[in-house]
Amino acid sequence: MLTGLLLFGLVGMPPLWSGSVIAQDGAAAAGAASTADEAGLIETVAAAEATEAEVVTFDAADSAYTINTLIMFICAVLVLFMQAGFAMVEVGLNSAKNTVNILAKNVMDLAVGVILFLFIGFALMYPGDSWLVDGYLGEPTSFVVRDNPDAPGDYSSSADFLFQVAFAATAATIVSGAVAGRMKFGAYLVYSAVLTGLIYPISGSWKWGGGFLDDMGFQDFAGSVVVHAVGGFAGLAGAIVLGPRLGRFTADGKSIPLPGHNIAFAALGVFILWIGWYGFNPGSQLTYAGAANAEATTYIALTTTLAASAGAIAALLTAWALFSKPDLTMALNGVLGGLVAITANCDRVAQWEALVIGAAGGALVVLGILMLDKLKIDDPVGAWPVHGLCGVWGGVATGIFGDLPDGIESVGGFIAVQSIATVIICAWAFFTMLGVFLALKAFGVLRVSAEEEQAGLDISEHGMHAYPSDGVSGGAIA
Amino acid sequence: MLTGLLLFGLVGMPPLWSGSVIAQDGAAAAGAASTADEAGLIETVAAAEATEAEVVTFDAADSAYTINTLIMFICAVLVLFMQAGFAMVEVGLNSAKNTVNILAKNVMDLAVGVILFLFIGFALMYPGDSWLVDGYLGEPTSFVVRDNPDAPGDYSSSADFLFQVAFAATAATIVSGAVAGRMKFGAYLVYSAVLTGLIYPISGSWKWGGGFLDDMGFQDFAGSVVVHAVGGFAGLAGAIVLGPRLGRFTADGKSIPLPGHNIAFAALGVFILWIGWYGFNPGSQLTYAGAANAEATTYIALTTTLAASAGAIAALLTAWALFSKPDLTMALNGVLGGLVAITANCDRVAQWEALVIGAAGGALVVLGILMLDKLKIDDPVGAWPVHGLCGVWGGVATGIFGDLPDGIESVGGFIAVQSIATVIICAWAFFTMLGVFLALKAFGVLRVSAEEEQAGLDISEHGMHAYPSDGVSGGAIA
Amino acid sequence: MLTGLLLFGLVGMPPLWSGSVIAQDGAAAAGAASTADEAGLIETVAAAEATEAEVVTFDAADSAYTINTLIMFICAVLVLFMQAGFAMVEVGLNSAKNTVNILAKNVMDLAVGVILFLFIGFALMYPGDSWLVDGYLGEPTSFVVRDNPDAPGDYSSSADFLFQVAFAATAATIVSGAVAGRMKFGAYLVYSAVLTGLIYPISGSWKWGGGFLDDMGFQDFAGSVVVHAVGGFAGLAGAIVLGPRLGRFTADGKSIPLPGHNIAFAALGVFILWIGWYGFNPGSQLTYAGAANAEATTYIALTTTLAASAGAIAALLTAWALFSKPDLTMALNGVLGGLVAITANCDRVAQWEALVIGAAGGALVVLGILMLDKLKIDDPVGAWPVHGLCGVWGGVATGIFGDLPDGIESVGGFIAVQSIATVIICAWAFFTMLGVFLALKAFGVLRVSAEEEQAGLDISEHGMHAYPSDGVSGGAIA
Amino acid sequence: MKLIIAIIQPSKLESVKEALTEVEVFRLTVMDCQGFGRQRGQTGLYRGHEFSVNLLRKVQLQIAVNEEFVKPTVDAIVAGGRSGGEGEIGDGKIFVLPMDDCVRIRTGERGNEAI
Amino acid sequence: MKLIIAIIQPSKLESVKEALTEVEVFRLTVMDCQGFGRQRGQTGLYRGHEFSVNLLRKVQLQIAVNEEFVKPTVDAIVAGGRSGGEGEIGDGKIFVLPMDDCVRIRTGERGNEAI
Amino acid sequence: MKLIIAIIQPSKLESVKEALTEVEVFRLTVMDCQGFGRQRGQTGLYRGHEFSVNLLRKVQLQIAVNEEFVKPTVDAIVAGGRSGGEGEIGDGKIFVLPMDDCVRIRTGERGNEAI
Ligand SMILES: Nc1ncnc2c1ncn2[C@@H]1O[C@H](COP(=O)(O)OP(=O)(O)O)[C@@H](O)[C@H]1O
Ligand SMILES: Nc1ncnc2c1ncn2[C@@H]1O[C@H](COP(=O)(O)OP(=O)(O)O)[C@@H](O)[C@H]1O
Ligand SMILES: Nc1ncnc2c1ncn2[C@@H]1O[C@H](COP(=O)(O)OP(=O)(O)O)[C@@H](O)[C@H]1O
Repeated sequence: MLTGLLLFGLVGMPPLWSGSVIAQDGAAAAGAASTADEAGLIETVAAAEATEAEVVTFDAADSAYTINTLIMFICAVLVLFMQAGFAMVEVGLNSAKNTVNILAKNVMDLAVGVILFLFIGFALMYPGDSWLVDGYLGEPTSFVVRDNPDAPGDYSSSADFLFQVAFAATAATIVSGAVAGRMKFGAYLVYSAVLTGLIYPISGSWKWGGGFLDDMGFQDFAGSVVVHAVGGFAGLAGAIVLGPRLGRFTADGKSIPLPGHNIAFAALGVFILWIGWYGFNPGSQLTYAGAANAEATTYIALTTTLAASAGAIAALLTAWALFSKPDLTMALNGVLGGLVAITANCDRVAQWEALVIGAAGGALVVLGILMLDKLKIDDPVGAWPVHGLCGVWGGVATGIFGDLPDGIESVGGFIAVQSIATVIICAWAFFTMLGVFLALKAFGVLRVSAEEEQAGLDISEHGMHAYPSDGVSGGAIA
Repeated sequence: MLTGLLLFGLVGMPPLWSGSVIAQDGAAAAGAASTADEAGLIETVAAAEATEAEVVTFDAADSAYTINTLIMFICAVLVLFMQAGFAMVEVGLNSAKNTVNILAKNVMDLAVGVILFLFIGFALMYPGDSWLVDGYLGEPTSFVVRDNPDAPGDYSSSADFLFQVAFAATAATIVSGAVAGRMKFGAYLVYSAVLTGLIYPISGSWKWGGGFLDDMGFQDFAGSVVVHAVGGFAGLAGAIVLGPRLGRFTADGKSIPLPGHNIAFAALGVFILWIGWYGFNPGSQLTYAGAANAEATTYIALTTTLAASAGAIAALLTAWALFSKPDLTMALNGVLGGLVAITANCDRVAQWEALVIGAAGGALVVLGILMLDKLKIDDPVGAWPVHGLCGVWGGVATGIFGDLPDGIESVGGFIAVQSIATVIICAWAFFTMLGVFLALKAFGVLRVSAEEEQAGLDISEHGMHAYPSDGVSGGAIA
Repeated sequence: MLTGLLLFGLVGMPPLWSGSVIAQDGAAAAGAASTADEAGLIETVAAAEATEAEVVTFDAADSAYTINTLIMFICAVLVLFMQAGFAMVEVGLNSAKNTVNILAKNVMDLAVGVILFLFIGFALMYPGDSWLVDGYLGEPTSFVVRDNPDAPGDYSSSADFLFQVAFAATAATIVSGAVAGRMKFGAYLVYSAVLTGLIYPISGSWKWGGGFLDDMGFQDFAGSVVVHAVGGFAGLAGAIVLGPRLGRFTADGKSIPLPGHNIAFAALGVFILWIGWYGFNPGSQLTYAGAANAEATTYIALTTTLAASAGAIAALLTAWALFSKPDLTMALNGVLGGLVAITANCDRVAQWEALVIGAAGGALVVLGILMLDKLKIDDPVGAWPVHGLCGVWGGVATGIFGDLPDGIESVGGFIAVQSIATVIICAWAFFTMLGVFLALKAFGVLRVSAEEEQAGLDISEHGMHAYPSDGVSGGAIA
Repeated sequence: MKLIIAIIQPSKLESVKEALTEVEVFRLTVMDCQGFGRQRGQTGLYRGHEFSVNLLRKVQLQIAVNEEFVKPTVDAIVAGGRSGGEGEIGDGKIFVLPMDDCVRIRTGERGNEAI
Repeated sequence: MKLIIAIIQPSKLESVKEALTEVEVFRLTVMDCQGFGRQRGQTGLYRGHEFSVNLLRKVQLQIAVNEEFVKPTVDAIVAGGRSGGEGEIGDGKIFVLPMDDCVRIRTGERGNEAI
Repeated sequence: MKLIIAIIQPSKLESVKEALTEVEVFRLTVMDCQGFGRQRGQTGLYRGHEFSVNLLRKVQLQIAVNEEFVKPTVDAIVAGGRSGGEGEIGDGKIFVLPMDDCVRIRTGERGNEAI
């Protein structure tokens, strides 16, 4: 009997999921296994050498690692799907003549972002113990280091990279909307590389890499500030340096709206972004195994949903009150504003607080759009109101409503910390990117000529129409 | 040795996934942990106080809770994605001039639905033991009650809410298609609030809340009747009260089709709905942990796929036979018809039965569309044929083909139960919503004026074109 | 104490996830449970009869089965989502007048594929031990056999079927793009049935079914060759037999591009495909439970992402260098080329190797498109360059860069095996489908008349416009 | 022979076509166009920002008729195209142009027969 | 100077352009339009519901020519625009309008030179 | 009365409208069209494959004016529509057609008053 139990401890448990490395490709299993080999993840051996209690612990870790890794992977896929959402929103809210250009920017900032984050950004953002300037600047290294087999950690570093690079790509692509319709494609590629390779990961490291803002007690669960405000303020810098699109403001300063050419695309994009946000926020729990984590993950999804809904309603009502028509584009931006605002605090607010935060985000978006209009800054899709302004609101709202983190005693203190850190990050993003855009401008490579802009970036930058007509396409389209 | 085993029992096991509450935001981990604290989900303590057997049981429950919660969350995301699918189908099958209106309805019925379901619907639908009228009407309460830490249950209540609210939003949004092109936007918001706040959850409680239909032995696995038929019959009521769109039937009663303006959007929408249905049906298994559950979940996905495919083929062939051309919009509706029909019984039919049920659904859709045409009821997207008629078919088909549930002895008896319950739910949805629509009509707020309808709801209700042309947009679009 | 431990072994453990078969439909739980009954998956009984060690082993298997089944299901959903991506890419890159036809083909090849794969393909492809001609031709049987309760295996056969049928549908739908704009709809349905019912599963069995190519040591992790090259070469056969679209080449042999009518749809499609590929490649790990598997799954997602990004960049730069404009459609095809190329070897290459393989894929796509143009073969969406050419490259690249599988000693030997097997599969797909297309041509049912082609397949084959104008729709669209 | 060009509200297309049918004018050609005229009523709303819509959607009809049909055709367009009893700004214009010849492509017929 | 307006089948655009090139008419303006005429053939199908398509897609050509080009231009359009040997209903119409003047915007040239 | 038909570059629509406003021509009708003329410059690129764009996007203006407005209108279009100082190929054409009558649908007014 006792022997049986021993067997159970020493032999019975270890095969928990052991060996079953199969793969579509029967033979490739060997390959995968050899991978596992390299990684030294052979539990049986490890188990046999361990004491009973350790064996069990190891298996528990293995099981948690599995769940965490796989769910993080799924969340990363959802966040990557947001790229499609951003592309559709931006396409829909801009002129038909700039469609190809916007799509090219969105595809390429993801591709370029992945490469830059692989070679430098990921290490800069998560320096671990390797700081060049402690708490401020990480040491750059390249490639994803695969897991140490003896201590697999909480989740695979590959899943982590995917999840994080999707965030970096989000920050980058936000800017695309703000500079649409007038920026040279080459300049955009340069901007995009700088943002995902340097600007975003450096400020990111201050918080998520465990840098000085993290030490201050700053809280930003999934990146209202670290991701969205960075993108929003970088976009603002771009919109200012570029100046408005031709015809956007008359000589005597009147604002002329240039309506988006396909609101159905814009709405589809917002639905996709809403869906993708279920990877963004709940995924940021990072560990999902165990009841406490699983519950927290889904509670985060709940607050996220509530804020999005409240944002939509608040933006629609605000617009309805102000302009006497229920403006759909405002409701769409309101959804996004609510989502951005809850992103920092989705883990630490009550349900009614989520409603308040989201509703305020929705209303702020409308006001932010009007404000930019007054300031004669041309941000075609409302990137700053949505991501910049609501990002800031999300950061501050965390202080106002969020449960106090360890080490901070008062709500006032929490608000102060949140506000200071938010200002620091926004200023960093704004001023560094202002420099980049001004440099591009100085080199004369920032903005297309008036003629090219009038003709549309599609034909002038890419030689292609997004929706060629009959004639242009030689009668192929009837 | 014994001590080791004890240790194993008392100390070794508990750390199964314990403590690893990390979060994107290193510091927020504390927050999340404190959340867990509040929820009392600290396994270590709980475990230490428990007896050995209990410890193990608890861990198993913890593990099952984790899997159930996370998979339910993913399924909820898939079901929420269906909102994008509905929006695209409805946009595509309607006039361009009503696009903004349709999108606004789809975005807002989700937003409004979430809030209403949070404040009243969820409690009405799942009263547990708190019935106002036992088996007929639950007691309304607000907000999601987070899990009791001592008995976390099968899955998190947040995940449950998300999953259920996505179903409620589905029921609501079905109606949008049936009333497209002529209903006032404000009236739609009112309708939507009533449906998700009251009508849907009340009839839902009769079955899924454990009410009187459930007691009767009525089976509706994922809601052919509870969700789809409710939406379909509510839509029918709306279509009848509103009357057809201008020009849909000539003075002498001829039917004039008003073709949808973008079939590509419609097809994209159907693909998205098909995908979303993998959350809808398999997700309704509710518990996925353990081989039996996992197997059942995927078998449900299999029958769902077979019915969708059979529905597409049957609808295409029926249309081809009747009209001598393979009508794509019929095939698209056939996919949905097959999916709706299998929804009630995807868990309890054989593969060939799934094919028969789906094919019949596909054929029924075609006949239903023709029937409405004969009756001069104008349902622009075929909401009633797809969701109403096939919902009824799904309910009845469960009786014909489904494995008998406990307590029902004969197929005849099963068919009777299914039919009665189906009629009750459809009548409830139809007559209550008929009342709502008639009331809105009496107040003169239901339908837009002929002039506004002719101009399109986009410009008359929202002041916006979905696809503004060159001129309208001041030359911005070329 | 001992008794307690015994209880633990005999009674305590078994309830691990036992019994909690709940279902949305309270009462249906019984149904599901009865299903479980039939399947004999009642752990309690099994457990009670087993020895202690076995009990534990069983639970570990149960747990792994659960994870594997559920994650495979999610991956299958992602792969099925690719159907929407293919539809959008093909629609976008073709004329507006063929939109309905393309969508009808995409919807119906999935529906028909599911049925054919159910009745014959699945068994042909995975014969297990039931070969008609050993290693070359499996024995056809129909329907999915549900899991043997006593040995549930690694994952549910339902999940397996879904995952595999999604692959079959992918192979089929690739061809749709190559033959767009001129093939009769009925002929397409016939082709589609032959490919998913016979051609694809037979060559598939040679590798994934454990046939002669598998014995040779051929490696194709997720199907660069088995899936993509089969689709690409079948498409090539179709494009050749059909001949180019009217007006695609002038009488004197000049190539006239016929631009796609909606590049936004094309880009949306590529984003969706990119996302779907996270089901395609990582999902092909097949077992995900356990740290080694989970890590491998996400590492595969990483190499997949790197190759897609490198493909986009390489294609864009190649096009930019050759034509002096950054051609978006090339970057889009480059993403796909990179993805196809990494599909065979995503599990067995280093990160820098993934970058090289993807970049080469991206460049190859551009060259392949130019080559077809020179050869006057009209492949409207570049199905052969993307799936055929990059599929071959993926197969060969596996030999060049991939870790050696067991039984192959040298890189040279590996390259030889890969090349031979790749040629065999491509030749099989090309020549069998050439036969099918020639037969359809001989019966005069392959290509529409010139008049019908000019008018567009939408109106001539389906009697419907995808985007009817104002007038056509009787003033409904304004 | 005259070529009558009429610019009308899109929403009046059906009623104009009906009115034309009544005077036995069955053939016409329709085009989308944008009009810039005295009408300024329509306000668009975009991103919470009202604007007066500059060019308005209109529909143009082109109808080739023989002399005796000019008056009934013009009258029918006026009758079918006027909003309400009094007409509204934006209801449009009719231009009557002289036409030298008309050819039916199908048959090659010319002149009054071919209209 | 005349302005020739031709309404043709969209599918004949290429062959008409070729025919015009042969008679050395290189300049023209093309617009999409919908025609309502004797042709009623096309049946649309929508949601399992056939209907006769009311307004049909056509293409309109506008060609300004000097007098001596009128006949060759009209003949070329008829030749290129006719379906099959006998023509079909729906092949369209050609209208010849008198034109007072023509101006080339680039140079400001006027009259016959500017065509 | 004349009907002035002008085919201009789409990018010149605004400047032409401004020039017209200056000579107090406030009413016009705008249509999208494609032009086929001497201009051949634009190269399209599709799938790594350059091609000369055959028909080019243009905008057509139709303006009905009384005699005394013909010259100022034509001059304004030339001024607003010409690219740079010298004009470029593709800048377009203006056609002046005689017009017999004009009717305001709203009021039924006719002739010079109705323009
Ligand atoms: N002189 C004109 N030349 C060309 N188009 C005109 C002219 N006058 C009116 N239109 C067309 O008719 C439409 C209706 O014009 P509107 O100014 O409302 O007419 P009204 O003269 O009745 O005020 C305009 O939008 C424009 O398209
Ligand atoms: N009198 C007319 N005025 C304006 N357009 C016309 C006229 N007659 C024919 N058309 C145009 O020519 C197209 C072809 O006309 P159809 O009736 O088929 O000619 P047919 O006289 O040969 O029967 C019509 O769809 C319409 O666009
Ligand atoms: N004779 C004509 N008839 C009809 N349209 C013309 C004619 N000449 C020019 N156009 C239109 O004007 C546009 C500009 O023509 P283009 O050949 O560039 O003029 P140019 O005579 O200055 O070279 C053309 O694309 C065409 O739409």
